[in-house]
Amino acid sequence: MRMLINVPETVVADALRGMSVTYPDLTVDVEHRVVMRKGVPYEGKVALVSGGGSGHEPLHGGFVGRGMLTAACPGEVFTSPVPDQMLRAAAAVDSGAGVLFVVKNYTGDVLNFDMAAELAEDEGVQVAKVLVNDDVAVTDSLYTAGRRGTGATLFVEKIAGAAAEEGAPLDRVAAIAHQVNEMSRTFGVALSAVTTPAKGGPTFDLPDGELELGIGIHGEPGRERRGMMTSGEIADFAVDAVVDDLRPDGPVLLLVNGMGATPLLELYGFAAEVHRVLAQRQVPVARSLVGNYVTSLDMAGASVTICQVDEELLRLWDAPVATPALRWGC
Amino acid sequence: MRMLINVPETVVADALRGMSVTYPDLTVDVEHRVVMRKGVPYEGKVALVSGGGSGHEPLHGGFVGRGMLTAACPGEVFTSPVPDQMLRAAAAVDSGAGVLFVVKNYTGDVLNFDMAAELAEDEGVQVAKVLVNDDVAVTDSLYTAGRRGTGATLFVEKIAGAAAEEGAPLDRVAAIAHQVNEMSRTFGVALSAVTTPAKGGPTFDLPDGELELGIGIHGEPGRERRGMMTSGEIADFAVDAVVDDLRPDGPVLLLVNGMGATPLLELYGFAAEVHRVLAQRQVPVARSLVGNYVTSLDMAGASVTICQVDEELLRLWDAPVATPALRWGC
Amino acid sequence: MNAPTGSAVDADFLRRWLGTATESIEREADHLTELDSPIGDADHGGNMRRGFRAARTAVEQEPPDTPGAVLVAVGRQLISTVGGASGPLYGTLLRRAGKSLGDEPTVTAAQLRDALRAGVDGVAQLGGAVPEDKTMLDALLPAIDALSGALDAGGSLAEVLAAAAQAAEDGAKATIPLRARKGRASYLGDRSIGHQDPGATSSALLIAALAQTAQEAA
Amino acid sequence: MNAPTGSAVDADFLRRWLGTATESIEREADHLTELDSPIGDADHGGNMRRGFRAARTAVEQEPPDTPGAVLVAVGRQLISTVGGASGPLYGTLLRRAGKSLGDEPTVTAAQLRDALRAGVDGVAQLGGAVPEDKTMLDALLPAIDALSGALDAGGSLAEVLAAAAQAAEDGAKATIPLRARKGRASYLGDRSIGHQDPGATSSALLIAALAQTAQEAA
Ligand SMILES: Nc1ncnc2c1ncn2[C@@H]1O[C@H](COP(=O)(O)OP(=O)(O)O)[C@@H](O)[C@H]1O
Ligand SMILES: Nc1ncnc2c1ncn2[C@@H]1O[C@H](COP(=O)(O)OP(=O)(O)O)[C@@H](O)[C@H]1O
Ligand SMILES: [Mg+2]
Ligand SMILES: [Mg+2]
Ligand SMILES: [Mg+2]
Ligand SMILES: [Mg+2]
Repeated sequence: MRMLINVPETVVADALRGMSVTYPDLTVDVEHRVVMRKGVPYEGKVALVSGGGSGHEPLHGGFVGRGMLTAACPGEVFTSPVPDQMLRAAAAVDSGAGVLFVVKNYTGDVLNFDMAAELAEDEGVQVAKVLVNDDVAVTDSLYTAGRRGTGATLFVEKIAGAAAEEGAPLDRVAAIAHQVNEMSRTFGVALSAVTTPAKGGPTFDLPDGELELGIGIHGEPGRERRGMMTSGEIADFAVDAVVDDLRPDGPVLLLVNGMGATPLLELYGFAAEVHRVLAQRQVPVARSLVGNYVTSLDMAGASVTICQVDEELLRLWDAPVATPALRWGC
Repeated sequence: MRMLINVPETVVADALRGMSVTYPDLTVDVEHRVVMRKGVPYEGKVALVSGGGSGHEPLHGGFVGRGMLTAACPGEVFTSPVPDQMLRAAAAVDSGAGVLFVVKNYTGDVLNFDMAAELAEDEGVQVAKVLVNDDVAVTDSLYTAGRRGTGATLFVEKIAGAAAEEGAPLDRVAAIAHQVNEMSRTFGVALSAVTTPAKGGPTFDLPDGELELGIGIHGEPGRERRGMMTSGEIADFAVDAVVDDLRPDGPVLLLVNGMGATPLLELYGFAAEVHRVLAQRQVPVARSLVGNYVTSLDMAGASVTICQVDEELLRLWDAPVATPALRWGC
Repeated sequence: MNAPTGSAVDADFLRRWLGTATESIEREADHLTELDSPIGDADHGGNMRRGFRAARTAVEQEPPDTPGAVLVAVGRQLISTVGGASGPLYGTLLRRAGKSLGDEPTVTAAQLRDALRAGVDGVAQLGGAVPEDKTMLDALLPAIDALSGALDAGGSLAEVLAAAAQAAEDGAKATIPLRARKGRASYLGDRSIGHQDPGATSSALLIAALAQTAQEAA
Repeated sequence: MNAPTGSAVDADFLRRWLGTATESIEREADHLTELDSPIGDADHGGNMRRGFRAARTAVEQEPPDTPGAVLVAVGRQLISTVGGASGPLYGTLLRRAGKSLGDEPTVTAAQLRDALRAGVDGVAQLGGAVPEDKTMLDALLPAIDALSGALDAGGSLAEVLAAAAQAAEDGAKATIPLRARKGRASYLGDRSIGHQDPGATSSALLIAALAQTAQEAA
């Protein structure tokens, strides 16, 4: 157990205490597990509330702030939050203009946010939802719980957040969020399993020198195991997977995302290979982001997300954002 | 070998290719291994050049940009760069106002930067140097190579970079850099060894459930090995080490730095404990930064750096900065 | 027709069930997490433990006085403290079952069966799973069928619940060869085959706790 | 007094040394990195290999025609390609030695000894280490002393270099019980005891390559 923790039971509360002393622009309700932008509700502005299991930091708490999320609800490690949290967050941030729930497509997240939406509407809060399901490793069919929400969450939260910041009404913010999700695809690879605080050991066995293709962000094994591949071969595989599925006919945003334990040095090298393959596939990259944004605790590996953008989405992507993990233009 | 690489030999070049396609504000000379701010030299402005072994990303390349470094020279993994790189960088960025070399105190870095300084001065570039040596785990005596440069490097580069951006002359920028170093102390802890691409396996053996106290950022073992401690106990130990050594009598900047593979979730929890101990020791925290900034590839662990600041240093810390890894105010 | 002797279920019975179930979950938490590792995200044991601890504390602090109210209270606590897929699903199961029992101070085994059936229907509706999807339903549905069958055969409360427990356990084991079509395990496709479903396993524990409560009362 | 027969060192001799040394470094690179793991940062083998490969290529492409020029060229390549502590130190060693040889087309063993001594003095000056600090000096200094002694005793080039090689190897081994006071290993304090210094080991390899070159020429 190579963890920097007190006891597994307090990991999330401890982290929230840490965020609360680190970010003066955020209000962190440690007891009720809600991270909020200071000074909300903002008159007349649509609020964005997201959340999910912890262990994916900086997602979602690190994306709270001007031009992105209004609040985030962290659950236990890899466990979606409970409806009480979303309800509390929605009630606190709603200015009357309504709240968009950004929900990653996992059974737990969907069920808990659905319950919260019902309760919030009972309390007079207008709620819209966007389901993020960008992971092409999962076949979206009757035989699965549907595509997982992973890297595209960052694109959805940033771009819809910018629209809300500009004063767009709820249905417009929701429509933009849906559009971003529709235009996004992700494929992820793990080079090691993940160790959760509760389990204290790796959640599955991945021998040195093998990798899992098509992993999610919860330490689940992928669809396929292979012998070690080079960074270039992995880029070929991942980019083909997302490009073949999305078939973009215009410029894309690119996220080369680290799963947590892969050094930035390696991630940059991987980004170079991803750019190479995208160029070969004649997909122009409008903007590119490389780093650990949607992580899986101490898992080694990376994911590639592309999102095809029109001028409007690109403008919203470039708009100012000031959160702990994403910051530009202000 | 859980690495996302092509071959060990090209790791640094691959990473530089990746940075070059990711950051439009940087000029990356992949062949000669220099990362530069676009549009240099800036008329009349002092330039800051740093560098060191690779494997500590985002240090130093991720700190190149407005208000921080003008150029960075990445060496091989954990190997200081060669004088040719610093010489090339200095020649490219010098506006005539001179260049400050920011050098972490390792024999290799010191010797190579010294050679470069001599050569640069031969070419008519005015060079000043600041040696960063903040690591209290090493006794600074005749019996060691002296304190290592670690987390304080970020403070030195940010604050001296802000002074240069304001137009301060070389001797003033150098004096500020020295002051920041003088007022900074770091202590680090490893929960796992590091795997270098060249070695392909852990550089030392750290059994699960043990930790190394007083580690550096090159995968060296620390001065002492212990059985597992809680996050709170580690914070007690690390904060005591830096506070006892610095004995601050005013507010400090705090850096709670991840070594690479420690999840942000854990790092936030650790930051909470560090704040607790600093409060107990009656050290006020003026600003606080939590994240993976001065890393050691895939090492799990963290370091604590404090830097006592007066009003001037705090103002320079708050000044706008726009680099890949540190960005605010613009 | 009256309920057979010893078959009356009151609030106290369900409060005792809650104690037994919580202990059983505590005991088996690591095992549930273990089951959730190869085909899930290694949190099911922790989720169930957190929920049942909270439920027991809530019920101890303000003991509800009807069996329906006990189940509703437990369901509400699970929804408020568990999260994940299992929180809303088990929460719905128990709230629906509790509501279907109404305000009666004691209920018969048949009423309990009908209530559980209503709860399980709620789970199916909410989660959209069908039999053999490798979910908790694969323990719950056979359990209710067995309970029903035993009841029709005139068994005592202890007997019918023992039959239900046996069926639930068999149902949980029978998830091993299945390919998951719901929940996280479905992401694995064929690689989900060969592992027992954690939710079906916890369902079997909860029904075994019912049987044990009845047996201790008998 | 003339140099003994077979004792003349020319550019060709040192170019052959460079080839032998490079092969030896290639062969031992992993071992050097292994030695640099417990008390350093696991890069010494890679550093030396990178430097000697570059030096050999440079010298092959533009072969210098005096022994001094060969050493200066190798030293310059090491400085430009190695980095770390060993790059400037070995670079200085060879540049100083080369410069001290001047433009002579052939030099005697005594001149070589003096040149090496000048180079080693440069290392001591640059790095500030003294004997028993557990550095490359602990192989280099005994080697030069042994070379000097054997020379005074009238040995052939092959003999004096063999003596130097033996002393270097013994010196490298003798670093094992030492506590490091320079370089990265010094950070470890007492924990540096019990490990052989990587730089002393590579120094021994370089001097063994000199001895081997002389032996093959004899
Ligand atoms: N759609 C569904 N319908 C019924 N049960 C489900 C469904 N999805 C998941 N489950 C059950 O939930 C269990 C997992 O619970 P848990 O691990 O607590 O939540 P999560 O999957 O969110 O981590 C599975 O083993 C399965 O029995
Ligand atoms: N101050 C010094 N003087 C002489 N030799 C030194 C000194 N510091 C280090 N060395 C030598 O350098 C070797 C390490 O070289 P290398 O691993 O290539 O560089 P680095 O220590 O920068 O990683 C040590 O084993 C030691 O022999
Ligand atoms: Mg979960
Ligand atoms: Mg090194
Ligand atoms: Mg689970
Ligand atoms: Mg080394």
